[in-house]
Formats: sequence, C-alpha cells, structure tokens
Amino acid sequence: MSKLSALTEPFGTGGNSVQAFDVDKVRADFPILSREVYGKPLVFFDSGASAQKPRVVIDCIREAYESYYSNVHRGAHYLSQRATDAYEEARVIIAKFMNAPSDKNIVITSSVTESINLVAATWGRKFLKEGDEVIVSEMEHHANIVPWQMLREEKGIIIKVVPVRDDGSFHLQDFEACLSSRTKLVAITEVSNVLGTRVPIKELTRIAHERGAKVLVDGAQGIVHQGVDVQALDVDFYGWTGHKLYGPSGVGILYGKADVLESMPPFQGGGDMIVRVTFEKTTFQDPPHRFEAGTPPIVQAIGLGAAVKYVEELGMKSIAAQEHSTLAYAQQELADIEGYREVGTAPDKAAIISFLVDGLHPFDVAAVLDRQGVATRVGQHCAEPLMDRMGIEGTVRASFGLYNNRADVDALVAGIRKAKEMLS
Amino acid sequence: MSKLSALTEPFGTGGNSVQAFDVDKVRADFPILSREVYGKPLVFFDSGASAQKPRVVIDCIREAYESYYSNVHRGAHYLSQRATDAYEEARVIIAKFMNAPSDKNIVITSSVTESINLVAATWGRKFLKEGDEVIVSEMEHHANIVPWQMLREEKGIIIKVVPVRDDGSFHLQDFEACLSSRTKLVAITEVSNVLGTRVPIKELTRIAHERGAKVLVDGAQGIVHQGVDVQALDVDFYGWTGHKLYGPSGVGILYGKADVLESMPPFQGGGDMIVRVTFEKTTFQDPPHRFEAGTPPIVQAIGLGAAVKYVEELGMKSIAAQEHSTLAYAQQELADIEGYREVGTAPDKAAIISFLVDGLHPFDVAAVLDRQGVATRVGQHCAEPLMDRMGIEGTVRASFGLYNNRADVDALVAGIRKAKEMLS
Amino acid sequence: MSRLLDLEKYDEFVGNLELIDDEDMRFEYIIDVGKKAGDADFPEVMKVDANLMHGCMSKVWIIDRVDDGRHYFSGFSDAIIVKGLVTMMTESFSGLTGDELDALNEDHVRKLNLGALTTQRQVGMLAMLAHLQKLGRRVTTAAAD
Amino acid sequence: MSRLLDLEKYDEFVGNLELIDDEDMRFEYIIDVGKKAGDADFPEVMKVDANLMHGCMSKVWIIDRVDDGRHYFSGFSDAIIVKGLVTMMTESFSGLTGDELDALNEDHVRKLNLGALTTQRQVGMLAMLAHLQKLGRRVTTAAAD
Ligand SMILES: Cc1ncc(COP(=O)(O)O)c(C=O)c1O
Ligand SMILES: Cc1ncc(COP(=O)(O)O)c(C=O)c1O
Repeated sequence: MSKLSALTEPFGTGGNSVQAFDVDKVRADFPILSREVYGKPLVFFDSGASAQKPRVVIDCIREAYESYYSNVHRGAHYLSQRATDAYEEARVIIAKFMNAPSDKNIVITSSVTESINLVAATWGRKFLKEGDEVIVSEMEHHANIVPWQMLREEKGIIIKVVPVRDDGSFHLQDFEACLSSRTKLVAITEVSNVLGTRVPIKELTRIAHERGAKVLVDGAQGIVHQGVDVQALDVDFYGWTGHKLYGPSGVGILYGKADVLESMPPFQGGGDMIVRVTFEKTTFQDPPHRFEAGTPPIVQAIGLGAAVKYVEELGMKSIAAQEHSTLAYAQQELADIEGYREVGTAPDKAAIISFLVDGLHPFDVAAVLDRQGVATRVGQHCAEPLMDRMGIEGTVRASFGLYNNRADVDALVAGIRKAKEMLS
Repeated sequence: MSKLSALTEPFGTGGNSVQAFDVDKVRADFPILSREVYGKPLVFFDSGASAQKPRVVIDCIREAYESYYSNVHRGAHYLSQRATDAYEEARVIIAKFMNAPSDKNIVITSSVTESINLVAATWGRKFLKEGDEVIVSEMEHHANIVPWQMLREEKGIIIKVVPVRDDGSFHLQDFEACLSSRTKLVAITEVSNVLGTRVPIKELTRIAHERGAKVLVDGAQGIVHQGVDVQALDVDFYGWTGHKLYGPSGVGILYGKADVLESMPPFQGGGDMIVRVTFEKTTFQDPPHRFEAGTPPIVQAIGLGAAVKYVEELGMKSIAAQEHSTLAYAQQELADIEGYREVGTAPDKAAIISFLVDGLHPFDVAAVLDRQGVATRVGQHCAEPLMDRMGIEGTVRASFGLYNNRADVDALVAGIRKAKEMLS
Repeated sequence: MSRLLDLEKYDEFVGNLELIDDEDMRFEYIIDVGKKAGDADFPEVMKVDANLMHGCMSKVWIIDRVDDGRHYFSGFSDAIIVKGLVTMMTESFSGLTGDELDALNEDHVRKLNLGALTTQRQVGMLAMLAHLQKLGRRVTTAAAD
Repeated sequence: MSRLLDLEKYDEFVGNLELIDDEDMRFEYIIDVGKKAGDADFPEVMKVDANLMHGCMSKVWIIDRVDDGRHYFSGFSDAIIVKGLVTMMTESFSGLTGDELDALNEDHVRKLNLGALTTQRQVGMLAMLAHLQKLGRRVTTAAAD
C-alpha cells in the first residue's frame, strides 16, 4: 500500500503554517525517477504536460486487471460488482477531493479536453444563441479556445478575450471590462500552463454570477498545484485531467452543479446512459450517467482515485508549500544566469517557469538540457494566442511536480549554463 | 515478454486447416483466471462485455508508467520521444492487424461508442440532410442506435431498420428491401452481441456501395472472434473497442478510408489536433490527428498494441477455431438440459450463446450461476429493441473468449442444472 | 421519532440470517423467502408501470396500503431471488408511519448482512428502502393537502 | 536510376559521425555543423512562408536552385541544432536529379546514425528528406509543362 514519507517540520507559506514533507522520500514513490537518460539521472520538469505516477497508482492498475477486472454497471456477477464498486468509489473519492456536494456532480470523461467539449456541445449548443458572448482569457490552452470557436462557427456566438498584462498578470478590472449584458459564459483557466499566473476564480465567479453568466473553469493546471473546493469557488463547471494529477492517462473529470447538469442534453449516445431504448424514442439517465456513454475508462478512473488518495495523504497544502519553496529557490538561482529571462512574473504564481535565454533559440536550449537528462517542454505549449500576445515564438518551460527538489533545480541551472557554453 | 503456449496439432475448421493451441497453457497467461469467486474457481463467460487481460498487456502498462511515461507529441525530451514512438507504433500495429492501407487510417478514440459518435457528429452532421436515410439492423447495440437517433432529432434524418428472422439470422434480401435512393449510410454490427449472428459485411458493402451509400461497421464483437481485413471488406468505417480484445479499458479505434476521413470536419477541439490557432481562425491537422483532441489515452493505446500482438501470435484463425470448437461442445451439452432454449440459432454464429430456461427467470439463473463462480451477463445486453423484437425481456448470455475451455462449459452446464434444482 | 422502532419481522430476518454462517446457505434462504412469498398477495392488476421501481435488473413492483397513517407494503418480482429480497424489505418495514420510515437508514439494510451477496447489491436493497421511504412520504404529503 | 549514387558530401558526414563513438560528442558535432553553416547562403528574403517546411518544432526553410536538371538546396533554421541537421541534409543531397532524389530512402537517413538523438527525430530528418524529394518532383513537373 501507500508508503508515504513521514511529514517533517512545519513550514510557513502565505501565513498559514503547513507540514512540509521530505521530498527525497516522496521521490522514492515514483519508480521512473530513478531511471537515467543518456547515462545521466532523469530530472523531470515536464509535469505540466503530464505528471509521473507513484507506485500506488501503478500497483492499483495492475491489481484491478489481475484480480477484479470486469465491465461495470452491467453484469450480475461478482467481478462486475467488484469493478462497479471500485469505479463508483473512485467517483466518491474524487467528489470529496473537490468538495463537491455529491458524487452525482462528477462526470468521468477521458480528459479535460473532452470535459470542455462536453459542455460546449451540450450546454453550449442548448443555451447559447447567435450574439451571445463567451469570455475567455488571452492565456487559455487550445482546449479552452477551439471548442468555443467551433461553437462560434455553428451558432454565431461571440468570443471575447480578457487581455493579460505584460508581466503575465491577470486583473479583474480587465475581466470586468469584457462583461456585457450578452455574456452567458466565462470559460477560463485557473492557472496558466505557460506563465503560472493564477486567476482569482472566486472573485471572478461572484462578479460573473452577478451578471447572470455561468462560469467554467479549466482546472487542468490549477487542481494539481493547489487542490480545489468547488463549493467555495461556486463555479458552475470545473474540468480537469487525471494524468496531470499523478493519475493514469485516459481519464478526465467534469464537475457540474446539479441543476446545470440536469438541464443539459446528453453528449454522446450509447450504452449506460439510457433508461429505455426503442427505435422510436429513447429516454436518458440522470446525471452523471447521462454523460457517460459506453464503457467508461474503468481502470483509469480507479487509478485516478488512487492518485487522489496519494496526494491527499501528502496534503495539497504541503504539496503547494513544497513546490513553492522549490520554485522560489529556482527563481533565485536562475536569476543569476546572464541573459536569462523569465516570461510571466505575476506575483504569487504557481510552480511553472517559462523562460528564454538571450541570443539562444529555445529549441536549442531544451535540446541541450535534454542531453543533460533534464526534461523540459519547448514551443508554444498549446497556447499560440498567448505567444502572439507576448510577441515571442515560444519558450522553454520547466513545470514542477510534487517530487522536484533542489538538486533538480541545480541540474536545470547547470544545464542552461552548459547550453550557453555549447551554443554560443 | 509474451509467454505463448506452443501451437499443437492441426485442426480443421470451415475447410481451412489451422493450428489450434493448448487452451490450458493460454489460460496461464491470464492472471485473473486463477482466482476464486465465493471459494469456487472463476469461470468467466462475460468476455463479450469485456475480456480479461493477458500478463503481457498488464506488464506493458506497468513498464510504460515505470520506465518511459510522458505526454506525447509535445516534448522535445527523451521520454516524450519514447512515449510518442510507442504510441505511434501502436497505431502501426493496429493498422497492420486490420490490414488498413496506412496508420493514417487509424483514429484512436476512447471506445467504439465514441468512434460511432465521432462519425455521427462529423461525417453525419456534415453530409446528412433531412430525409436522408440511415439503415441499421434490429440487432444493434445501443451504441449504434442512439447516436443516429440524436442526429435524427437534430437533422430530421430517417432511420430504417433491417429485421432479423425468428432464429436470429440476418438476410441480405431483408437488407436490400430497406435500400432506397435516399440511403446515405448503412451502420451495422458485424456480429450481434446477443445472438452471435454474423452479418455478411463484404456482400452488404458491395450492395450498399452500388447504391452510393457509405458503410460503417460496429466491429466490437466481430474483430475479437474473427479479426478483420478492412480492405477486403471495403467498408468506409470500422469501429471497435480495445477492452473486448484483451486490451486495456479506455481505448477504442475508428478506421476510416482516407478520402472519407479527409472530408470530415474535426470532432472535438483542443491541443494536438490543430496546426495553428489564433482567436480569429484555427487550422486543423490532417487525419488521424484532426480527430484526436487533447492528450490521448497514451498508455491504453500502447497496451492495446500489446494485446493485438498477443492475439496475432496466437493467430486469429486459431482463436476462431478454438472458440468454435468450445462453442460446438457447449451447444451439444446445453441441449441436453430439459427446458433449455438457445435464443439466436443462426447458422455459423460467433461464440456467443444467449439462452433461457423454461419457467425460470434469467436473473435467477445468472445469480445461481454466479454463486457457482460462473460469470455470465443477464438482461437486455444494451440491445433493448432486439429484446422487444424477440418478445422477451432478457436472456442469460455466455460469451466466449480465447481462454474458455471445456471445463468452463462443464461448469456452466452444472450451474444451470443446479439453478433448476434450487429454483424449482 | 427517535424512539426505538419495534421491527419484529425485521428482527426475525436478522436473527435467522445470523444463525446461518455459510454464504451459500444464506443465498438459499433468500430463495426460500422468495418461493414462500404468496403471489396472491400481489394482485395481477397492480403490475403496472406506475408501481414499478426503476433501476433494477429485473422488474420490481411495490404497492402500499395506508391504514391509520401506517404503511403496509407488498412487493413482487418475476425473479425469485429479487422477490425474496423485496419480500424481506416489505415485511420488515410494514406497519410504520412515514416519519418512522424516514428514520430508517443504511444500517438497517446492512444489518441484514447480505453484503457479500452480489445479487443483494445488484437489485439494490438500498434503492428499495429509498423507494419505501418515498412511498411513505408521498402519501403523507397527499394526506396533508 | 538504380546506378549507385555518388554522394560525396553525404559519405563525408557518415564517415565523420562513425568516428565519433560518444553520443554527446555526436550531438556537439551537429551543433558545430549548424554554427559553421554560412547564414549568408540563405538570403533573408527567402524566409517566407512559401519556403517553410511544416511540422517542425522550430521553423525550417528550404529552397532549391535547379541547374541542368540537378537540384541544389539550401536550408535555414533559427535553431542551431536544427540548422545543423538541415545543413547535413541539404549538403548531402544537393546535385541530384528529381529521380535520384526519389531513389533515396529511409536508410540514407538512418545511416547518419543520429537515431539515438531525440532532436534528430523531433525535427524529423525523414520529413526533411521527403521535403527535398517533393521539391525535386515539383520542379521536374513544372519543367515538363
Ligand atoms: C456490438 C457492440 N457495439 C458496441 C458496444 C459498445 O462498446 P463500448 O462500451 O466499449 O463503447 C458493444 C459492447 O458493449 C457491443 O457489443
Ligand atoms: C490549462 C490546460 N488546459 C487543458 C489542457 C489539456 O489537457 P488534456 O490534454 O489532458 O485534455 C492542458 C494540458 O495540456 C492545460 O495545461
């Protein structure tokens, strides 16, 4: 079972004192972190694209397939019941983790991309008319841009874009300037996957609700760094993706308020989401099952439940504190590199650093880093409009996970210095 | 790696002599088959709902997470490249398995349900107009009914239903009677998940094409029993689901002809499926990536590749021969039970048996079987219209996998006798 | 309402099931209850959709008769095992008021100790309990009109 | 067409790379090729979308000059490593006819033995080869008009 490192000394962050953990013990939970790349120890700074998995998650997947695998919601036999229990138990774990009122608020999807597309295709198609406005921000991931563009194509809705400031910060007054009587939805990221900027979702939601607009949050980069309390935020939808929260690939989540989910037509048609089918007429299940057509990602959902339990045992506050401390150390060390420039310096950002080095192409920097065993991401990070706005072609991004330590940072810094040396 | 049982004596089936394999050696490849249920050995006859997984698949999943996991198509680093290679290699394996002209014909989805919904939402929305006809059969799974009903709701298309005969057989002349000048699509199952009836897809496709209609095959129950050669069948679309072919949950496949896929607009919007995004305009990738928005089911696709290699090593012909022989044995033994009735007795059916026992409710029979460790499925099998047509409320279904042996059949027969005894 | 309910029939079922320590025999006990349940108690004319309880693998009908504010249930299913389970539920919890029904909770179902039986969970005895409670409330509301 | 192509420059690259048995040093070799590639060879005015090769992580432009049916390529990228790779490709395969270009295959790329280098695959040297072949065919067709 879960072999978590013991919590160590208390640790201050933003006023509240929380327990930090011993990162090196935690690292031992992740088998991949002990591997080498090109003969050098792996330094993984690409958790923002997808995080590595702790042993408890990998074991949970194996156990499911080896000892109780079956389809769910269908069989009258023992394994089917076991698998159904485990699958629905995962939904309960996830609901509690998000502080959702009930597991009925939790739709299991295949990714946050699907979660957002689901809302666009059901709620959006049903409730948005020509001329209605959807507000997004300039720092959205393509997953929170393209579905609304497709709906614009179909329905003639209008997409309004909240600008970000030069330092990558997001200001509520810029958001308020976009609101109008036609605003029906605010679809916004909680944390920028490029800049690390946090959006003040709670305040934003209060303002949007005052104007009668619904709020959908793309929590892909939010929940992994700070957890979420959907009732405190009061958002209507909150989507996220399992593989970035140390869970398996192939599973995502959509939280929706009960009345909103109930108002929505089904997304896809198939088994499991219906009550009765005749060729003349079909009646659909209640949420969340109405939105889960066909065999769901069974073992992936169960594995995500294990991942959630893992981060809960460490504590989301402790994870945030740990990441914050590593981020601060990194910012300090990186600042010493001549020609180094951080892109996105909003105050209180999440543990994501995008950067450039004067005179060097980001691709070259990332390639040299890679040869040193340091995995980063380079390019536009599925956020091309943000690149256009910042007037750059791309960045190197080091995104932190709960397992990154100061030695990782040192390797990153040394790698950048080496890149400067090799490339100049 | 794959520890396949040695092939044994040659074995005749339908004229062609193929190698059969030693089932008991193959059973050892599936960890779950050695478990007990209620203190009795597990006898698994629910592979039609979802098949169990061989060790090679489970190990492949573990290995991916432990040694080279990363997101795909994004990073410039080593792991990202390794994961992308493995993911795209799976696509190649799957393309070859289906004899698709190229891996570009293979769209990776989350299930066959999604595959069919994808076609309905893209090809269907673009090319079908009010009054256009879609032909399905009376024995479709809900996954191949509800998406067309949803499109009917939206577009006013007409759904025509090919009847099946009392014995569950499917006749081309019944199909031809449904064709008209307005037929645009035939969306049909290859093998009935309830009756085991095989549809003569190749002939049907020839006829449909002569009338200018496209053909979509729901191959969920077809490919697992007989493999597929999409070029020989000449179908336009062929969808299937990984978890029924001994692969992981959470992954499905849509094969499409190149020109047809190219003619289709995207399905969902997000990362990976775009070439360029601005808020004004977005350009999309070519197939198959156009249809794969967001992080795909990475490890699930890789695991499915391992499953395909596993069945290829055994040989689809050998699997068919083995299943056929077990089916014949079962039919003979079951026929001796007084009051036993097989529902669906079309000639040359696939290894699926639906049955009833006079005077007993199918639920009771399945429940007693379950207590004997025999897993079957009971109910309507997501095929309610077929139940209505057969004038029954449900059946008990024993669906065979490559690992079912005669001892399994004996346990099934003994279980039914016990049910009669306990329930009368 | 917080007084201890007197659930004579329920206690009898719990007692009987406690005496059986073999799961297979407990399973047979349910079948026996199902077989013994007099079908005559459930009139054919009542097997209509309005009395159907949704969400079961086999059809379950439940009706109630109200006498002096107390609910007397009978249930039926075509499947013997389900009939056994529904009979245990209706017999256990007949004679209670709507409020008393509402005071019942998951533990009452759990104490029947059928948890290990797949069938118990499939047909959802909890769903049956919720259904009885709903029937209890429905008539209470109607009476208040 | 099946005559053995005389690929002098290509053979030189292959030979040089074979001498280096350390992967890190092979990586540095590519960087060196990139650094040494004269930027002047690739006129600024040619860095337009029409000459862009799609599907790379960093921008790659490739142009060709045709002389007596033979193609002389030059390539450019903002990223040094990519410039190194594209330079190896353009220098290796310049001077060939469209048919000769078509006769090249994956093995020619594989023999450069950069397979272990992530970057090599990322920027897709195979894609570059295909691009050169496309350019070779395009002009041949145009000439036939
Ligand atoms: C014939 C047929 N079509 C479609 C499906 C749906 O498969 P999935 O639930 O994996 O999407 C199934 C299986 O349940 C099936 O048997
Ligand atoms: C902010 C944000 N939104 C959406 C996504 C899309 O996630 P997925 O690809 O898992 O659907 C990502 C990650 O790539 C992201 O960072």
